[in-house]
Amino acid sequence: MTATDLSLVKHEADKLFQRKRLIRFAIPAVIAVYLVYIVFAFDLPGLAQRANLDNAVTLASDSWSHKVHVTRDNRSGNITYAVEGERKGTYPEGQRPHWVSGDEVVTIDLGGDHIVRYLPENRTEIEIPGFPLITVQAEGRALISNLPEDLPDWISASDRRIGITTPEGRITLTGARTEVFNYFPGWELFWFTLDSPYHGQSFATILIGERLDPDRSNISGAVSDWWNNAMWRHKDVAWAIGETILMAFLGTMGAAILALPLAFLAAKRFSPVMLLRAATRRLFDFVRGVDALIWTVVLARAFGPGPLTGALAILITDTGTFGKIFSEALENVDDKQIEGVTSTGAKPLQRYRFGVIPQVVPVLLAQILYFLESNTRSATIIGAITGGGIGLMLTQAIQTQKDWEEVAYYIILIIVMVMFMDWVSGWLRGKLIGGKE
Amino acid sequence: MLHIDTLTKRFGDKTAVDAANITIDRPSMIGIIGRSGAGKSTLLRMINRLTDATDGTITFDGEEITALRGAAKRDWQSRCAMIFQQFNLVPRMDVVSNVLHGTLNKRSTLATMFNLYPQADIHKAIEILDRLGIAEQAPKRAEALSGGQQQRVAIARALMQDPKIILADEPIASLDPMNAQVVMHSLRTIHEEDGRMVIANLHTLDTARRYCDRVIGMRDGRIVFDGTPAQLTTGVARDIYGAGADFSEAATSTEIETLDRPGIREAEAYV
Amino acid sequence: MLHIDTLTKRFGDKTAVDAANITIDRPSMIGIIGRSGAGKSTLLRMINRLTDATDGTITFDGEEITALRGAAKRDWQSRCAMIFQQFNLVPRMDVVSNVLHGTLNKRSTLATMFNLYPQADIHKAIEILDRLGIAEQAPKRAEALSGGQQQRVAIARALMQDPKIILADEPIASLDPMNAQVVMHSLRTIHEEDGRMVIANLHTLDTARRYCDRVIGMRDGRIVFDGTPAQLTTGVARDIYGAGADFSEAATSTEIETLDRPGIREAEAYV
Amino acid sequence: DGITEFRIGILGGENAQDRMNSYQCLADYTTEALGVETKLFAPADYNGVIQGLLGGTIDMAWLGASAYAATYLQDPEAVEPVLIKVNVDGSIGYHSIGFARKDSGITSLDDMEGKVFGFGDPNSTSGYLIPSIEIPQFKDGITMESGDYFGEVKFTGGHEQTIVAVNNGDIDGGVTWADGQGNWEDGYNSGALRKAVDAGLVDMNDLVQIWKSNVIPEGPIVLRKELPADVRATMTQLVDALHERDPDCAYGVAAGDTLGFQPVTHDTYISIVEARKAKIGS
Amino acid sequence: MSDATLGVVPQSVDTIQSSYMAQVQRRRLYGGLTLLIFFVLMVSGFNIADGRNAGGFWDGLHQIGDYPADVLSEAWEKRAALPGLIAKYFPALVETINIAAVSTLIGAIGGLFLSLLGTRGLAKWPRIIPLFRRLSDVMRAVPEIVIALVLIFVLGGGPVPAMIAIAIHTAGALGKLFSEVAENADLKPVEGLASTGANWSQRMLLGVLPQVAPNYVSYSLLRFEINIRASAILGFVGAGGLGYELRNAMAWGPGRFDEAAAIFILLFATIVFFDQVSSHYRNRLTEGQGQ
Ligand SMILES: Nc1ncnc2c1ncn2[C@@H]1O[C@H](COP(=O)(O)OP(=O)(O)OP(=O)(O)O)[C@@H](O)[C@H]1O
Ligand SMILES: Nc1ncnc2c1ncn2[C@@H]1O[C@H](COP(=O)(O)OP(=O)(O)OP(=O)(O)O)[C@@H](O)[C@H]1O
Ligand SMILES: [Mg+2]
Ligand SMILES: [Mg+2]
Repeated sequence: MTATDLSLVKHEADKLFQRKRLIRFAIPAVIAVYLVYIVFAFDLPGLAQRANLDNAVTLASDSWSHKVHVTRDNRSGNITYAVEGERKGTYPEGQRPHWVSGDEVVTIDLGGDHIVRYLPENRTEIEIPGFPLITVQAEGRALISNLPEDLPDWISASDRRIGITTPEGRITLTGARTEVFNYFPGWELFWFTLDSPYHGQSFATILIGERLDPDRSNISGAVSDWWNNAMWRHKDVAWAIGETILMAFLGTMGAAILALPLAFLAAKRFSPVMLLRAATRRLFDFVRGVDALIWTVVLARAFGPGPLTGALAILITDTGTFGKIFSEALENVDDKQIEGVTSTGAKPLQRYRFGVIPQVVPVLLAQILYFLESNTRSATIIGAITGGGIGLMLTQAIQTQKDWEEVAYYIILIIVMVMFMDWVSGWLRGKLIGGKE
Repeated sequence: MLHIDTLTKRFGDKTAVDAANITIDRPSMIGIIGRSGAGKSTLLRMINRLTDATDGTITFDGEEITALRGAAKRDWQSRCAMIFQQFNLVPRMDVVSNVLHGTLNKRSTLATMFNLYPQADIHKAIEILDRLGIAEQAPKRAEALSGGQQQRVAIARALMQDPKIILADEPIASLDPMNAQVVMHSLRTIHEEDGRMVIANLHTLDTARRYCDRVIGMRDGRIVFDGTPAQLTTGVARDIYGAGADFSEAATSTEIETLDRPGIREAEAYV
Repeated sequence: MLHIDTLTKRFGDKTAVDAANITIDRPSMIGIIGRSGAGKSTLLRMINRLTDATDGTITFDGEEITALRGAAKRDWQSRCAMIFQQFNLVPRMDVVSNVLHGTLNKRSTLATMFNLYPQADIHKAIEILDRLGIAEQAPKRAEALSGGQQQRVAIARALMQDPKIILADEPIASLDPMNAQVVMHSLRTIHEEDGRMVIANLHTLDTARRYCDRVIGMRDGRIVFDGTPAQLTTGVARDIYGAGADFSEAATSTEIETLDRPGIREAEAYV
Repeated sequence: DGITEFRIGILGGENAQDRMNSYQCLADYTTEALGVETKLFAPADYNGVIQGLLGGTIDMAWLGASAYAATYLQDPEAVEPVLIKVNVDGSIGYHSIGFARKDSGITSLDDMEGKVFGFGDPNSTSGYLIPSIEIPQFKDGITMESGDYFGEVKFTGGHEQTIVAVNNGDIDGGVTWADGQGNWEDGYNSGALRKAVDAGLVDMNDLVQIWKSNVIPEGPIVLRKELPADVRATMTQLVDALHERDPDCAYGVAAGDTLGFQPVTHDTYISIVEARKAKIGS
Repeated sequence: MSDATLGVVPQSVDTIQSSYMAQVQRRRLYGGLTLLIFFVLMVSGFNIADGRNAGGFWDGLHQIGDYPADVLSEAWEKRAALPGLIAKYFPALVETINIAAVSTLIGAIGGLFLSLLGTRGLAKWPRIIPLFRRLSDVMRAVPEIVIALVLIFVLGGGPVPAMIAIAIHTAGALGKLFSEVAENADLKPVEGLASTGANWSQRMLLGVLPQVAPNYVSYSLLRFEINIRASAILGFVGAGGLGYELRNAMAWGPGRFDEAAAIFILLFATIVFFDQVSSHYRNRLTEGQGQ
């Protein structure tokens, strides 16, 4: 190549790279500009300012720990002990946690030398290492305390309410009541509630030890008490998961059964009437576009809340989706097989059964099974919004904003459920499509 | 028996078959030759009623085939089996099921929906397969078979129909010479032993000459030759194929014996 | 310079390279021959550090190559270019970009992302392409080039690395004789003009004899021959290839001159 | 014409948490009294219960006053209010409470001009209907349109969300419900604030009350009018007597200490219905 | 099993017949059982669902049009206001689309890394491939609403929780699809780049991305379609956008059905519009690709 040719090639290459650089810069630049717009449209700076990290901490720590409330009603002087402060978690009469002692003066040992004493006459003493002894007296609505003027930020105090937050636990005092929250790791009462004889027993004791409840054998008693646990409601949870999977199953399979014949109507080669074809397709687009959630709302009037409504909503939406996918699969079937069957004098249904179905079944099955898994997720969402299944339990648990351990539990269950359905669908796919017709 | 009268088929302004007249009065083995696009397939498809004729009639034993509708038409199709170049089997189903499709017309729709066939039919299917030498393939999926075996399955399906006529649309065009011979031999045997009429579209002159009692030549939709293999001289063949003087018969041959002839390799490249 | 000491590579219980010892003390052009599976590729891949050795060391100018990790390893790779049988270019990218990939080790990911190659590099890439006679192809996509051209692009990429060593793993095995000659010629020229060390795996004896200063023969992972082309007699070659008395050199030849020899077509079928 | 099953719709919203569980005893009593299977349903929001009552798929429910009005307005013949909860002090009402963060300096609606104001659920009486009518009466110039008096008016979705949003500073002020009994610093005796305090979500020292509505009647327990008269009578009697019969169950059903239930008629809710009608018109 | 003997020794027709009959019997049995199980599951499933539903299926069937009729009749009465309402809710629509777009973008980038790090032959750290695979499985398994609800608690309502929730799910879902594509990528260019001393990101950027880009973009578009729905749905739980407005309007009931109708029209039109546009581009992207 001559020198001039070469410099020409070089020049061309320079231009080429200029162009390429421009494109390479342009794409990230467009994305960046869009993201900047989003930062302002979604008000991210404001959000960062407002985001409540305390909530996040509460949530995170609550999800793997539980607290026991020790509450003194300042009017009656009664002291109650309750896990999570719930009636169902209340210690039976005469029982109390081992870290509480004393009769006249009730001493609550929070651990780490943090000690709270409930004294007579609605007085309270709080010992916190490295801080002077705090004494509080409740007088009607008001509180009289020895707290100094400038307080550390873990104490919030007014003359009506004092809140103390320490790593060992939390203490709140108002005129009406004094309450101590002691935190412990773990999901308390997950197996048995306090009123069950099996609470606090080891696994071995229940399995091979002496009969704990004279009326029942240990194993059946334990299973039944666990199943009916009022705090964790294992029975309801199991039903809820069952309902969710049921919605997904009925919806998906029902949709597949409905969509198959309709797909023939929408496929060009099986449905010569253009108008019918177009109408069917628009119907598919419509039911698909409306979305399952809205169908649930529409159907709720007719069928009321419950899993059937959710299943029908999934069914309607997926009839559209399947209809579209199936009719595309039908468009692509191979004519030769149909013709072969036709040439024997087969009746129309037989023609479809042997000429078409064997060809589309693998595609159809794969799609149906894939949707079975993804509909388990949809069913969770539908349940959360219109009632039923594990989704609703989750929304409720989140709305009460205190049972974060339940929230965590449900989230784990949901993930396990979806992954299980994923596995089932993969397994079935292998079994059904891999095997013979 | 079979009487075809000014049968015409037009696709738009293209006339695929142009006023064809054929009369066949006893079960014979007939070869139809002609180059690609001559209308051979269309003719066969009209006989089987896979395609409707534009004009003219087909009559079989006094019954007007072209007028049949619905169940009567399907009944005719069950009496008139068809074999295709691409076998047209259901590849995902096993061989016996494919053969059993030959009985679909006689069985109730409901039973067949669930793949339920009488045991007698199943036994008969396997006997037919045995007759064609592929009984051992019975439980395999059709797609697992070689081309020649698949075509024999298609013939078995045709036999299962117990038809009066077997139509074969280029049955050996997708096969290698070895398999082609086996398939043509089977068709001939069926014709001779069962006395069924066989009409086969053939791409190659020598196959037609060797296996058929009568050869029909088509060109551009019209029937330009109808006679015995002996009457089918090279000159006639040139006419049928519209070829020039350089026309060599070998160019259309797939006979195994010709394989050893010099120049055959190059020749096959044109087929 | 390059010192390979009891280098061993095992894949499971298969020993691909078995205690290989090679010492190369000046930049020479070395051919490695041996039949398929002898371990030639594995040896080269270990030198380039694409594969980790199981045992033994490779030392280059006193530096232990086998001990390098992370950035130091990549730095070594940039000094030790590799050419592959299948070219291993990025097919969807243009030729210049493919050549510029030789400089990747010197560039940051960010710079690569935005195609920020210095103009000097771009020009140098084109000069290298020109030296290999394919400057006109510069703006084309690599996949649009013929095999021989693609291999020259791969060589250009190697040169762009400005390496001390060029490893070539059967650089001509996917090429026709004409292109094979061009590529081998380029490698030889690079060796002679630039004084770079070239180590090439070769399938064919005559190529090794013709272009290399030194030939190493491998069999079943072991080095069974190391000498000058002159020492590589047909008897030695038989040993290397484990062939019987019917071994014909032509069976491994891709030389253009041999093309006209009778029987060459059949011979090539065995290559 | 008898019935084959009896379906109770539960909507805590303003009251309960573990609703199904608390209502199980009531369901058992119902089965016993009616001799048919009793089912409990807990739709996620008011609208679910309203749709159920209108569609005839739910027979009995405890509605909020506004939700009752919504049902009544869509079909006056659908349901009939029968009972109302009586608080421990004998009252049958509660309040909508406006509140804000103390450190925002807001102490009354006067300070809310140009600020962001949050409602709860559109079907909530105390979270939307009553405040949206009473707040504009606070002084001239207040409307519930975004950008008029308030900078923006939002729905947070529910009482809990409103409290969190105010506490987080997402919105400057909001409304929620409380019985108005007891002390502010406890979050009153019952209500959404009290629950948040008990959960440790908010510190009442951080919040101030900026507004309080007139007393709002508790929502009614309603029965579908199409039910046979004897079924309605039995159910009314059953719930009415629940407090004496099984105080624990009554505690669960009413979601707290009460004096039980007392009969109520549509008349109690006329003003609420009018309020809601007015909102539709606007 | 009978296959093993087939073809070795010629069998008599009788043995073939009987062994085939046995096979047919077996197949019928399995087929029948499968069908029966499916049928029983469907029927009993329907009955359980029907039983646990407030209203029965057959009782409710005739009422199915009641709610839409209420909505439509009110919307029709106030049809004059519809255009105004549509304009009013347009910003909410933009927010919904933005949520979907950003989360698809972020999710696709996340899925890209998950797929590259979780594919054999490409992974930077081959030992922890299973970790990335499980990670994307878990991310895929979490329904968006779960994350959204939790985040709403921490961050307050608005588009950001929805965006994060959808992005996480999208990353998991695309990670799986992407790695199926990446598994089929040609490794030769990657090796070629490795031999020049290119680092991992350069190898991925130049060696893998050009190969997989069309498929990746096509899958991302499909995901964008899905995410528009998801972002509308999350509005129902307070995540802003059109879903939030729709929920408020529907929850209020009569009096706002015209708004509900307007929002619904917007939502429906948007979904259908992006459906069509994206399937058009997806076809274009994948058509020149051989398969
Ligand atoms: N369905 C159809 N629509 C339109 N034209 C058709 C159709 N089928 C056949 N034709 C045309 O009719 C003519 C005859 O076709 P036919 O298939 O019968 O020829 P052939 O002799 O079987 O040729 P080949 O050897 O290629 O199979 C051809 O020109 C073909 O293009
Ligand atoms: N990644 C691997 N995993 C397992 N075994 C391998 C691997 N790479 C190579 N081998 C084995 O190591 C032995 C040597 O292979 P190598 O590719 O080095 O031979 P070669 O001389 O280059 O042969 P060829 O001419 O076929 O390229 C062969 O038996 C091969 O099967
Ligand atoms: Mg033809
Ligand atoms: Mg090799």
